[in-house]
Amino acid sequence: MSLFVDIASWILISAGGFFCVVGGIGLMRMPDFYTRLHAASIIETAGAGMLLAGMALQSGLTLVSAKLAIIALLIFFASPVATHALANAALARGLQPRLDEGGVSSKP
Amino acid sequence: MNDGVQMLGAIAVPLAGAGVIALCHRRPNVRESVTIITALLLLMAVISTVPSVLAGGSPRIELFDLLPGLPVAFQLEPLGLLFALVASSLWIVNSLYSIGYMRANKEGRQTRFYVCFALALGCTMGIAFSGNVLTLFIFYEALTLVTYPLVTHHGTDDARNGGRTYLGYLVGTSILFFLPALIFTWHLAGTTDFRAGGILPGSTDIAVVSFLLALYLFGIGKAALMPVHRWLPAAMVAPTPVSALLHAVAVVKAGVFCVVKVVIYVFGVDALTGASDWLVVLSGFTIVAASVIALRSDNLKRRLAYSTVSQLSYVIMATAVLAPLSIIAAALHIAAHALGKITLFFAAGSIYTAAHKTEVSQLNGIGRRMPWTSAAFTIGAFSLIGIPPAAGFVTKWYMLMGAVSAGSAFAVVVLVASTLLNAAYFLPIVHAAYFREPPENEHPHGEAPALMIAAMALTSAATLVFFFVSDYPLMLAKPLLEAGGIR
Amino acid sequence: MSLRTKHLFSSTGNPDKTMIRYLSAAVVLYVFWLVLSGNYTLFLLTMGALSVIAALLFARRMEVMDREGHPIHLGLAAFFSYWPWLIKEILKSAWDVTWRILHPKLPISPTLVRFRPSQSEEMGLVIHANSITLTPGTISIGVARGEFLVHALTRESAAGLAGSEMDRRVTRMMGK
Amino acid sequence: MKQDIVLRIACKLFIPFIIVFSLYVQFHGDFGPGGGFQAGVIFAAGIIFYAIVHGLKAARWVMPDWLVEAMVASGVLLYAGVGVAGMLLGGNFLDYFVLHADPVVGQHRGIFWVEAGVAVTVCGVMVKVFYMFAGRGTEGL
Amino acid sequence: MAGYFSYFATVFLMVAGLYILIARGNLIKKLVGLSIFQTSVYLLYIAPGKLIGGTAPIVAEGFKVYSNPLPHVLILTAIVVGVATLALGLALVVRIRESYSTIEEDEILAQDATAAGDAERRP
Amino acid sequence: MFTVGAIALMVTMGLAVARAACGPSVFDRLLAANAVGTCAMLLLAVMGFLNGRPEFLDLALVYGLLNVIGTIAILKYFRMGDLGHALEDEDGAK
Amino acid sequence: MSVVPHLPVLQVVVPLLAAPLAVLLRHRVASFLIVVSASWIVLAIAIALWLQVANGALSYEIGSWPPPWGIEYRIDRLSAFVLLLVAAIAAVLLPYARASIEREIPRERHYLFYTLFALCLAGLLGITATGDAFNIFVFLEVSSLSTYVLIAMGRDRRALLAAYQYLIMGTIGATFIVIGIGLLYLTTGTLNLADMAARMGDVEASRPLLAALAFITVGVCLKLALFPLHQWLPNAYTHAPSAVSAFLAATATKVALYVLLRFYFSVFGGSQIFDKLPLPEIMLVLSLTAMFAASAIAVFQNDFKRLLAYSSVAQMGYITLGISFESVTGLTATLLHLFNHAITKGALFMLVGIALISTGSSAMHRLAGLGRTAPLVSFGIVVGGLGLIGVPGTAGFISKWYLVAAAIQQGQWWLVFAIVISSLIAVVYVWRFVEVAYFREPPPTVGAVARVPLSMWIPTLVMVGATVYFGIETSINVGSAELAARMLMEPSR
Amino acid sequence: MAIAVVVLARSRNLFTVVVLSGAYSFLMATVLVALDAVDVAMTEASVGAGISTVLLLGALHLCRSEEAKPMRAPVAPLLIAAATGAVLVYGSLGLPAFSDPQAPIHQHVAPRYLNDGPRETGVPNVVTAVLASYRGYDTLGETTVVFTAGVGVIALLRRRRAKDEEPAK
Ligand code: NA
Ligand code: NA
Repeated sequence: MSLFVDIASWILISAGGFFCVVGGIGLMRMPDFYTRLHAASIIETAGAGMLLAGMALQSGLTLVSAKLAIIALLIFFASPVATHALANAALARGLQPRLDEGGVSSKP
Repeated sequence: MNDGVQMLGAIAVPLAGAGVIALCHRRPNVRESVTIITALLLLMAVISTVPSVLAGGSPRIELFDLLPGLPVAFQLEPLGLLFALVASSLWIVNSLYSIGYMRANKEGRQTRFYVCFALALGCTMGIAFSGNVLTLFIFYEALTLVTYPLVTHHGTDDARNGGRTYLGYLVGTSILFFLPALIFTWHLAGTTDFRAGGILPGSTDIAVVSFLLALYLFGIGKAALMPVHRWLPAAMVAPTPVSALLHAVAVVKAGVFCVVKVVIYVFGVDALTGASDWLVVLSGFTIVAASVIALRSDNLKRRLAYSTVSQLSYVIMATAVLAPLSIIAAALHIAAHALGKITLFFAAGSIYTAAHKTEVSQLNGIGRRMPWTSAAFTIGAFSLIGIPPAAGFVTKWYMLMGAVSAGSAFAVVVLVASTLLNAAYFLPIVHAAYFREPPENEHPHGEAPALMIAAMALTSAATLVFFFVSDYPLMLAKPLLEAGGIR
Repeated sequence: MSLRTKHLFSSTGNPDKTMIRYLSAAVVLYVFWLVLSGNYTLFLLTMGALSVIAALLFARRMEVMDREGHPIHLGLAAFFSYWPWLIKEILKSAWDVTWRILHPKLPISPTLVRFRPSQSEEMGLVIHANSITLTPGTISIGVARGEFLVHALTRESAAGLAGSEMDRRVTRMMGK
Repeated sequence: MKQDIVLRIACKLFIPFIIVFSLYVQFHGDFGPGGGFQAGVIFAAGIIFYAIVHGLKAARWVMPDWLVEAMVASGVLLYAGVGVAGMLLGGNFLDYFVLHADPVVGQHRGIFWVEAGVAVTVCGVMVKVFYMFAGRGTEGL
Repeated sequence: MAGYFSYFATVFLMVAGLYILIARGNLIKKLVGLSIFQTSVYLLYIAPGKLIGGTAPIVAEGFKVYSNPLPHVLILTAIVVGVATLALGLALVVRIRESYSTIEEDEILAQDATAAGDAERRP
Repeated sequence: MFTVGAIALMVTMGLAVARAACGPSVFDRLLAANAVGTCAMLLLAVMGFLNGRPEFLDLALVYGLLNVIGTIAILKYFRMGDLGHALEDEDGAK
Repeated sequence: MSVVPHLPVLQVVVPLLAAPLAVLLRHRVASFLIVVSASWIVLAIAIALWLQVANGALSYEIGSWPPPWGIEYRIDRLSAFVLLLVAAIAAVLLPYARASIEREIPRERHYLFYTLFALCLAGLLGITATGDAFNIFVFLEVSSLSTYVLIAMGRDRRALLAAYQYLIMGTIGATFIVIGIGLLYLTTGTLNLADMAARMGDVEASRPLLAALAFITVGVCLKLALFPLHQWLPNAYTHAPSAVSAFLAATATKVALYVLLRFYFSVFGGSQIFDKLPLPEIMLVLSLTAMFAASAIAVFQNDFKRLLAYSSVAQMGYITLGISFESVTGLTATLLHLFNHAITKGALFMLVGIALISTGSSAMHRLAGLGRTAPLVSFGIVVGGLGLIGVPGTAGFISKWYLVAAAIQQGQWWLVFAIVISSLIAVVYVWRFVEVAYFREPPPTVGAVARVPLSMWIPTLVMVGATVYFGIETSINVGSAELAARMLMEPSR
Repeated sequence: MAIAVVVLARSRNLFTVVVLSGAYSFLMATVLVALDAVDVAMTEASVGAGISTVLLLGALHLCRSEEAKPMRAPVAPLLIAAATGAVLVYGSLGLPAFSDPQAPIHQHVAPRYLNDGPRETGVPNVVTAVLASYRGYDTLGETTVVFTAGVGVIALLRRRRAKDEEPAK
């Protein structure tokens, strides 16, 4: 059982770390601010989530994992808010996204 | 009554008088009466101490410790008493003269004038009676500060510049040299008390003694030893009674008095032997150089000022010669010069008041229009040259004898040469006053106000009297010899 | 009683619901405290209770204890079924974005999309918008009633936004 | 006008938790990181968050100026008061041993009140300073 | 040399903070520099208090070696002092900006010099 | 295992700091700073496990909380130019 | 409960409690009453302590924790002397401040002024009373922060910039001090000053100690405005409200100097560190530069408060010069001048504050004719100016005496002349005032002399009187200074 | 952290400065946790990333300013800063190496806190024990510093009521 937990948390933490690094790379590679936002949100969702899950597995059903859950909830509630606000503010300030040739597509 | 208390009284009377004068600033007659009364009281206070000094007493009073082991102290001794007597008696005369002068010339700020005058006398008494160098220094500085408003009395740019020079030299030298000298004395001797025979330890190196002496000599700028004499002519911007105060009553007298006192009571003649030779030379040089400058000055007050510079150095040289007779002469010359010089300044002020003349070259024939003034001027000039029967003769004679007895050929030569120079710058004025024709287009003018004449008459009479009764001052001066450790 | 103009949509609801809302909030907050605390002495438990009461008093004063501040009216079942689904979606699109980031050619086609979500209540709109943002590859930039402005990393992800499954699930959760 | 509903709702959700959390930090300073200062800051951050989202006016209604200013002062008073209490009970200044017959309980008591003082002042000052900065901008220069 | 790495980090931060502080004329930027300068002190105090193999100085079962708590206490105070200074400094900057309409030191000094010159000319 | 996570997070932080350094817009830096904050929070949690004292997760909570509040404060600032207005008042203020 | 054993800590706690109370009351008069009574209580305590230390140093364990672990208050002759000075000046100045700020600070901020004043006082007293290195820093900041605001409360907008500059310089100074304390802590492992001194002998590593000495010296010298580090001071003193200028000039730099002495003699004194560093020489050069350069700058100032400020920088030079002699006399001179200059400058700034009521500005040309329009004020300024010069009969003379005596003791005659020449420069700048006040016509725009309330006059006269009193009756200042200097130089005796 | 600082020093946009200093604070706090200073880290995070940011923004809003080009030659400041740094390097090379358990700070004073602190005060967090009890007086001073700053900001930024617009003349 504990071996299974260990393996699982190994995988989760490694994957989480991987997603984080990818997000970081994306942060560097992406061409403009809005696309970088997407990269950053990988860190905050997949990366953070998997890391926290991995840690929670390690600590078992204790208060520590409860706290980890609280942290996860915090991230899940707060990070989209921050990201949204960031994008919103950037647009309000007149930072134009670099769009593909399609431009703004709207649907009714 | 305790003698010390009388001494304190002598200091307190003019200070209290200053306060009363300030309170009476709305009523000029009362104010000036207070001045005269204060002056009289002061003289009485000073005179009341004479018996105890003649009896050989030397009462001392210590007020409080300014620094641990360094009290503010007063001590009655002959030299100080002599100085106090001269200053306090001349103040009465000067007050009379001032009242006449200030009213006649419609000067402003008269209350400040009289207050500062009284304060200056208070400080002078403090200097005269000081019992240690510290006390001396305090009153010396205070005297500079309270006379500053007198020098700048007119408040004009000229007056301010004169005041700056005055203050710059006097405060500058005192802080620059006098204060270190004072503290150095304390460092060397552990005390600054004036004691017969000096206080410096016997082992003090001669170089150190010379150095300390130089500090004192240049620090006491009021003695106007060259090259720190410039303040004296600069202060000529002041009204004439102030010049009289500076030259005769208090300031320069305080300077030479300090020198004599320090030489006798701090160093002692023994300690100075060999250390004061340079001083003889320097003061001799000052005598001659100042006389030459006086000779070349057309402005009467300027000529008198340089005459003072030269006369002060007589006192210094006489002291520096260190012969018994010359030291007595130095002490007496303080008084003699005071009488002579105050007469001369009174005369100059009278001429200015009556005829508005300031230059020597304008004085042709003035002897006829202003006979009293010219007579007084002549007596004063005789005294300074050293022509009998004026006071100056006595003191110069003692000086010469002292120089001879000390074997100082240099001093003898200087004395003789300077007498000739003195004659050269005073006698032509006398000659012009009596034997030249007045210019033709001159405004008619008469004598100066009576109060001024009276003052002049008093001082010139005193100059003559001094010649005849010089034994009495000598009685006071004699104890100095013991004090100085001179056998 | 309030100095500020009350927002049109922040109605406090009927009184019974308010009481229940406070009670449930108290429970949630106290659980939060207990989880954080880990020390169960009488003193700390009391302090916890006092803290919760203080927080509720403040919340009351701030007028945050309304439908939006403490949304107990959401369908519980829908709420709990929505989460696993969302996490799955997140992981899926995270992988997609990861692949694109690591691809040497950076195959992206940024697009802005404007569309009309089907929720009417603000809470629903917010949940929907946040879910969009949480999913890598799409970000809600503008959230107004009746119209979302979304930035998408690729044209494909943009295309699937209007009338998506997410839209439907959120609306269902809101009890419609 | 509606574009900020995300923030507003997030704020409403968070604030009670922030308050409880700050008090948790306050009361658990003995066992873990935290204490009066941190609690005060976090509490103030909550208020500031509220003010940012709902406006200064609303925040000033929740925590009126007089209250904040009183907090600023009373925290220090409370702290120093504990010190003086130690003195009155026969110990030295800030001596907590004398606050109770059992010295350890006394210490506990002293630390509790002292930390409370810190928190009150810190929170008051932080909120007040924010009010001052933000308020100066809105009232029109 | 590796044992002294923490000191070098301190020195770097200090130099950088001090540099910003002195070189920059913008009043707010100066305050930021001041903050960084102050944070360098944190490392100076805290790094030497760390013991490798030690743990945070919160006593618990199973731990023997704790890092030194005293520097932590001191630096807590230092942080608080730092933020207090920052708040005051910013308040001052705000007032300065209101009176001078700029927060560039050079411009302010120029304004003052002009004002002083005017006062001189006006006797 | 936690070391791996920690290293990954540090690398990410490094990248984010690089982005913060490059900019170019303020928003890029803000985004990067936000990412740094998130990474720092996660790193703290990981470090708790590394040190064997995972109970200090409160710290991570504080980080997360302040990261959000800080970011929102800055954004609010960009939107409104100040911090004092209520968000709803935006139209009226402009 | 007897109050007596608690006096050391009450000294600081009383004003510390007064400050929040004044904020809570929010009332002009009430907060004034609280702060002023606190300051008088503090003065009473300071006197009691000053009398008590004659029987040996007092130690007070705050929180009843023994010294190296807890914070100790330690009052010896030196600290009692400085405490007495600070307390006395605050007690005299507060009534003055009340009337003075009526005209300079909007009424609704008065209670804040009193609060900050109480805090500043508490900070200064705390620095002086404490026996703990880090506690010095904390209270230094309490006093500094309040000082910044007090300065910024000045009427002129330049007060703001002055406060800002002081904030920057002061914080750099404080941070330097913290770095220095940190290095000391890292080498000795303790924060208690006495413990530090005791353990310093065992430390072989002299490099950190040297660096600590350097940082503390620079940091403190920033605070005490030693010459090249003085730039904050002239602006601050010029534009602060009058009462604040007076208080700062009289106390803040003096307490900073106390810190320097404390570290030099009580901490580093036991180690051989001074032999490795030409500190006296550096001190000597800096002091001389201060004495001459700052005096010379003062001569050319067109604002009287600014002139006085530069004079303060110069006078700080005298104070630090005394340290460089490394002798009891030199240190006595330092302490004496610290005391005497505090009183003199305090009096001068108070007088200028009164003059400002009618002139509206301290620019030189606005003070023209002050001798006629405000004779008492300008006479007082002259007396104070004489004190700066060091004319006998004023307190300044006494300190100059010891300074020169110390130089003579060492046989350094060039220094003797340097000291006296620099006081001649003081004559020049003092006389600039004299000439302006007495020989110029008052400007037509200066209105009739406003009625100055007695609450301003009496404290001012007390202060001016003190400059004369302590120049004549010197047993208190000279006695304390000499004993304190002896204690520092010869701790074994 | 170094990069952040360098960019911060070079950057002329003040918002950038604010953002970077926030990030810097997080980094610093992380380092502090690595050094076992959890309390300090918590404080630094809340102060540096939270309060300072908000304060800087508030001030920036009221100032509305971009930094002008630096006008002065940066040589002198660099020299001063470098000299200061050099002194510190000189001094710190004589200090005990990192994590030396024989260092004086680990041998003196601190052991009592760690060994007896929890027993004497009943508080397992030694930092809290030292902060609030052993060195409680420092903390009182610290609270007073905060109080002072608060009062100071009030005194500086409070608006005058209309009737007191001008100080009484
Ligand atoms: Na997303
Ligand atoms: Na704590």
